[in-house]
Amino acid sequence: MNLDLSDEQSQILDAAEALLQAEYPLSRLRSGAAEDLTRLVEFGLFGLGLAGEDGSDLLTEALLHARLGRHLLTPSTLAAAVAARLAAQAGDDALASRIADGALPVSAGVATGGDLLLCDAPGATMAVWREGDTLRWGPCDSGAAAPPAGGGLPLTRTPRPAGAATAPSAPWQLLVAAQLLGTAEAALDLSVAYARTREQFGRPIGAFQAIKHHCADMALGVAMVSAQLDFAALALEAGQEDADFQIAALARLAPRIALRNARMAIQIHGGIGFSDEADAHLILKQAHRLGQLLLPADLMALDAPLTPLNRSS
Amino acid sequence: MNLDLSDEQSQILDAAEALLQAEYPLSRLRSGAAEDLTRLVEFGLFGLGLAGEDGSDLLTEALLHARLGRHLLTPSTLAAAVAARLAAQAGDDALASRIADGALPVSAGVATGGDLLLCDAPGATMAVWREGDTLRWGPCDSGAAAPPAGGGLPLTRTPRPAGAATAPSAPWQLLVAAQLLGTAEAALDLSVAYARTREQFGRPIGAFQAIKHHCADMALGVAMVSAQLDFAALALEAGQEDADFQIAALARLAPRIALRNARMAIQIHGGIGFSDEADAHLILKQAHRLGQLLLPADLMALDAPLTPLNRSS
Amino acid sequence: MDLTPSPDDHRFRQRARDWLGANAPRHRAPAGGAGARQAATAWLARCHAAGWSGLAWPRDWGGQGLSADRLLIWYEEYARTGAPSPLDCTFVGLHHAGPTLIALGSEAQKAFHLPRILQGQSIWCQGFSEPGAGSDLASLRTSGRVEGDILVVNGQKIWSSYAEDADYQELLIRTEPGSARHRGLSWVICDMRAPGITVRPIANMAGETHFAEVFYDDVRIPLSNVVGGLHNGWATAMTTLGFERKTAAMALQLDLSVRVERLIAEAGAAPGSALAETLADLRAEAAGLRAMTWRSVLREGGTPFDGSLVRLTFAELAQRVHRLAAELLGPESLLQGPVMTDYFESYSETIAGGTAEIQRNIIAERILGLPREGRA
Amino acid sequence: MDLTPSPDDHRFRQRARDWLGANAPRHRAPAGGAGARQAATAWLARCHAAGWSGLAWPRDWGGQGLSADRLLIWYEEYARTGAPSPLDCTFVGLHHAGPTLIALGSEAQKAFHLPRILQGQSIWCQGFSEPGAGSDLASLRTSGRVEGDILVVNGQKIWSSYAEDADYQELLIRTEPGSARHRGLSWVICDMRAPGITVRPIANMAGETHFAEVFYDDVRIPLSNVVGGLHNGWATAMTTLGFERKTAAMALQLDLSVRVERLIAEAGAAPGSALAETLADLRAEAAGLRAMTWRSVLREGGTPFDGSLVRLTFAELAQRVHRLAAELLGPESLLQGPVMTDYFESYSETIAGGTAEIQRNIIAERILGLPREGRA
Repeated sequence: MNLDLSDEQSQILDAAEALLQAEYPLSRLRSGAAEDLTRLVEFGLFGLGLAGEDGSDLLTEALLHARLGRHLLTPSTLAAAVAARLAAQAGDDALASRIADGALPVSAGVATGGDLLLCDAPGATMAVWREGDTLRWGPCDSGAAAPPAGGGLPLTRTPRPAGAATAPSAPWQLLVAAQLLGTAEAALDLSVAYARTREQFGRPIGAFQAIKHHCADMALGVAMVSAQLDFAALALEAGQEDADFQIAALARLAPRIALRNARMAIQIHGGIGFSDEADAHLILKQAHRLGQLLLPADLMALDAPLTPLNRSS
Repeated sequence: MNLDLSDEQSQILDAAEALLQAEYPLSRLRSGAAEDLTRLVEFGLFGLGLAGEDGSDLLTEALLHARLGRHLLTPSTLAAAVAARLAAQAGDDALASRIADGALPVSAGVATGGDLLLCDAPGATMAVWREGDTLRWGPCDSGAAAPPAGGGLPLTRTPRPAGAATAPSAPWQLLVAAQLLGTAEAALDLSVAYARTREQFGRPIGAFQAIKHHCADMALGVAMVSAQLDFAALALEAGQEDADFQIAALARLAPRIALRNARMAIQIHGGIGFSDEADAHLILKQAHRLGQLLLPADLMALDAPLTPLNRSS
Repeated sequence: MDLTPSPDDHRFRQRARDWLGANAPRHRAPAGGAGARQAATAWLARCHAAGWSGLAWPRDWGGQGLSADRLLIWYEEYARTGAPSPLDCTFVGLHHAGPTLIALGSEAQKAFHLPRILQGQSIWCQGFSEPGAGSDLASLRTSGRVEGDILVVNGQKIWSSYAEDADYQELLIRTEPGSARHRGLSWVICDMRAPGITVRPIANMAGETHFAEVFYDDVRIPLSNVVGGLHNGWATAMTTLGFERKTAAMALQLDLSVRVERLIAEAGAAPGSALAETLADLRAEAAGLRAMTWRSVLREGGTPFDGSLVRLTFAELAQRVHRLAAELLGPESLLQGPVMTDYFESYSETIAGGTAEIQRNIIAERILGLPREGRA
Repeated sequence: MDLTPSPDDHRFRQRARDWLGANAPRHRAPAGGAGARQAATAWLARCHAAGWSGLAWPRDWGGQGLSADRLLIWYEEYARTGAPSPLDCTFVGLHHAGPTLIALGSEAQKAFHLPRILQGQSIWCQGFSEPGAGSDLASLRTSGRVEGDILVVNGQKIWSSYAEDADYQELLIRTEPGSARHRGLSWVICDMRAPGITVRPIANMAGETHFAEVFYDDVRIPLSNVVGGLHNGWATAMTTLGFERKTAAMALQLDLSVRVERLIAEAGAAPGSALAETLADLRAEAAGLRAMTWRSVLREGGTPFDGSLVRLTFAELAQRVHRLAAELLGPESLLQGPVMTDYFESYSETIAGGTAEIQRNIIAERILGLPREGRA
């Protein structure tokens, strides 16, 4: 047993990071342009779950989605990754390929009342969405633009398709949580960089204990979610008994830490932090959006892996 | 309307504080001697609620109990004050006088299973106690010593008297909360004094922001409970409609703040803080004890004084 | 201590309730643009016509001269009615600049400005903060060079609320060249239409543009616009901020209790549920905040820093209340709406006017007497 | 990465489970006094006889030479069984002094001490902290004057666990007169029965006396008792603390998950209740802590400070778990009992071995690279 990245995993992640830094800097989110996933399609991101692909293990895929989360990629990346996997599992290789090749964009969403709210989905014809504590996927009507809270990614409201297929939730939960981890890391990175350079009262604010301890708290959260992500991905991949438990624990931790870190990043940035001009609020809104996509996890209904042994004395 | 202390209130409180500092320093708690309430009886503490006494308003009494709380006085002070008041209200002036004169000690306790746990009551024959969310009072059997958690004040276990009288809870809640406020203040005072003098890394630890902010948090809690105590006491004294609400809010706030401040005091004291040699743990245990005497407050079942006005538009 | 309302207090509360119930706008005003200014000034004019503007101002200057307890009652009824937030474009004039002029202005300044402020005819903005200085007001660098009877102003301000709408600005500048920290500053009335002024709005994270940067390029301001004495601006600014901490803060703090009640009514939490416990915490703390507010207003004495306790309690509680309100929306929280706008805007509570970290330093050093050290 | 257990891993886990289930004491040992030492050494002897002592020690020195993943499995089964806390009087010998001797001791030191430690024949205590120095180990002042082949020790140590029971002490002293900070220290084996040593127990807030102050009055220690080189004690001490942070911490961290499960089983919280939500938070965080523990043990690389992340997470979670356990007792929490003892003792988690504040500084400065400043 070990928890080191394999050389192959490291290479894939490094390549992804290089691509993300070059092609998907946070500054792109201010341009108002639609998210262009072409480069990620070329990278093979949405084919990872398909049979015969290299590096197709869930852990590598989760770690890649954590990187995407760090760059605040559209939730459509989650929808495409999971839909390609579902299509392949349903034996519809053609559909899987079209999704993996980017020919058929898939949107992520959440049901509310009789409608679906779809993130970043102008003209979407297929979606993966949460309905309460169920995950569904399938074709959807293209909907009407709806104003998103706080601006940012376009939001679409469309009638909820009746009789859509349900999908197993575990891989979805894993990847959404991975992206949430990424947002938590982004908040930490942004805060540390700002705290090192921004001066107040003649010193970098990172020299003040209050700011230090905020950053330390963020690092604690990241360390926990990151370790739990490895655990959950490995358990799910290996089909271990405790996989559902590990996923549920992850799904409880990830959104809380992501939101808390984003809040702290805004606070650390001071005045500029609650303006539209720093990136901190973009992280908060992404964490919030991903949190709505995540299914609620009933952690208490599951058996824990480390249960006490009852010995009658 | 005003929230200034009257000259008379100030004089009473100053006199009480002088007495407490002279006669009830925290160091007395290390002697192992039983708490001697004679000087407080002489001060007239337990007769404040009786008709015809000066300074008999609930606010003054509550503020006095906050001072007692600061000096970690035995909960028997609460029991005596409330029992004297109850006896007088029941028309039994003789009983009220015996309690006020210290001739009949009264203990405070809490029911558990078929028993009463009485604080500091060796040989008690009368008690005021909490049974779930009901307050009761009356005679009780003297019980057997039971080992108290973490040492300190003696604890007695005695059978729960059947058919004991119920008592209105509001004055009890007010005075217990007042003593809890006192413990929260004691934790703050002790921490500030320690942080000013204790040096680490060549500076008083109070110069470090982390310690400063802990102390500030403690002060925030004290400020809130203290203001709410005034509000609740005045509302109860004046028989205002919102009295129950104000008491319930107070009863929710006071034990939380008291326990949190005590925890922080231990942390600020470092190594000595979790030893038996600093006073911080005595404050924690007193806050814990008082918290058990407090009736649970169902704040949500009450109407708030500031309800929104519904205007059909 | 006594909080028992007199029969007159009861009558006053009823009168306020009746008038507000009948007159307060039933719909939320537009958040920005001309519509926002129009709504704010219309509401102020309506209040003024009925004798409800300048509540804390002295009668000599057209105010109502209300005592502190009457103000508390008014703002409680104001909150219960859901009347418009006092934090609109009339705020700086009514709660900052006006009271400062009353306290320290010349007769000419008062005679010209006060009636206009009271009736909503002139809008004011604040010009205190600067980029890079953050909460450290004493490090400001915008300069006013004295040339005869004129100040020539150059520099930059930030976080100036409603600067786009404003006719005047309370502007804090360094008028003594080479002076440091609190010395050599002046508080001046700046005409926002003067040549050399450029306003650049800053959108906040809710997408609203209350805030702006203001640039000054050889802006000429008559020396007669100085308030409280040339080079004595620090004292004047502290006077200004003192008003904010009393009457204006009161309105927001009391409003929070009502917001908690609205949340409780809407949430319909099952007894004993985790949500009910969370709401009970908020309710208890809102009650405590209300008691702190009353005490901060109705108790003499204390230190000038005691306000930090109420202010910070309010700020952090307000954020929790708005956060829970947003959470309770569920998926609908993805959509724009007033709850989400309020939630996003609540992030400024622990930052603007001194971060929570600075407030904690102030509490620790100025109230508790812990040793000073650098600040954050 | 791979956490799939091999068939051998499965067999090892089953063997550990079976042995512990059959052999671990069913009753909590006395908390102090001779009974505590007797129980601890008896349990160690039992483990030793069955080949379960010195699990991480190399086989050459009588240990089991278990790999890191096997240690994780062992301590998980250990926790599930509710076997005695490893933090008893055998702890310092097995997890501090023994590994330090194995790494840096002379052959003579190893040959004499290691077998005694392994079998519970000699008890060790720690002598690092000093009054006034708190967590600032580098400021220690207890001195060892070199006189020929003898060190003459004078000074005082504090927070020495089980000093009353101990036969030997790992003692960190300043042997180079006038040296400052990390320089000029030595790590020596101190015979606790040497003349000039006085031990004064310190009761903790639970009423237990694990801790003591130790006074040294011209205590003579042979130079041959120095471990890791004269004046090189800082490096030796860091080696010692490195062991604590790995194997010993692992046992406590994994145990916390099992404690949370016990609490959940006892609480019987109604679904959706506030209590159930609190327990779910603890359960999720305990799962996260377990994952952090595994990763800290099974991942190469990282900085030597990464341990602070796991350590602090454990400390603060442990306190919350014990606090909730105490709360759930209701009125019975007024009475002495193991839950209350554990609760009171948990206060040391965020203090001993570096306060939570210092851990956060370390995380911020050493892991995140924020600028250094004074510490608290």
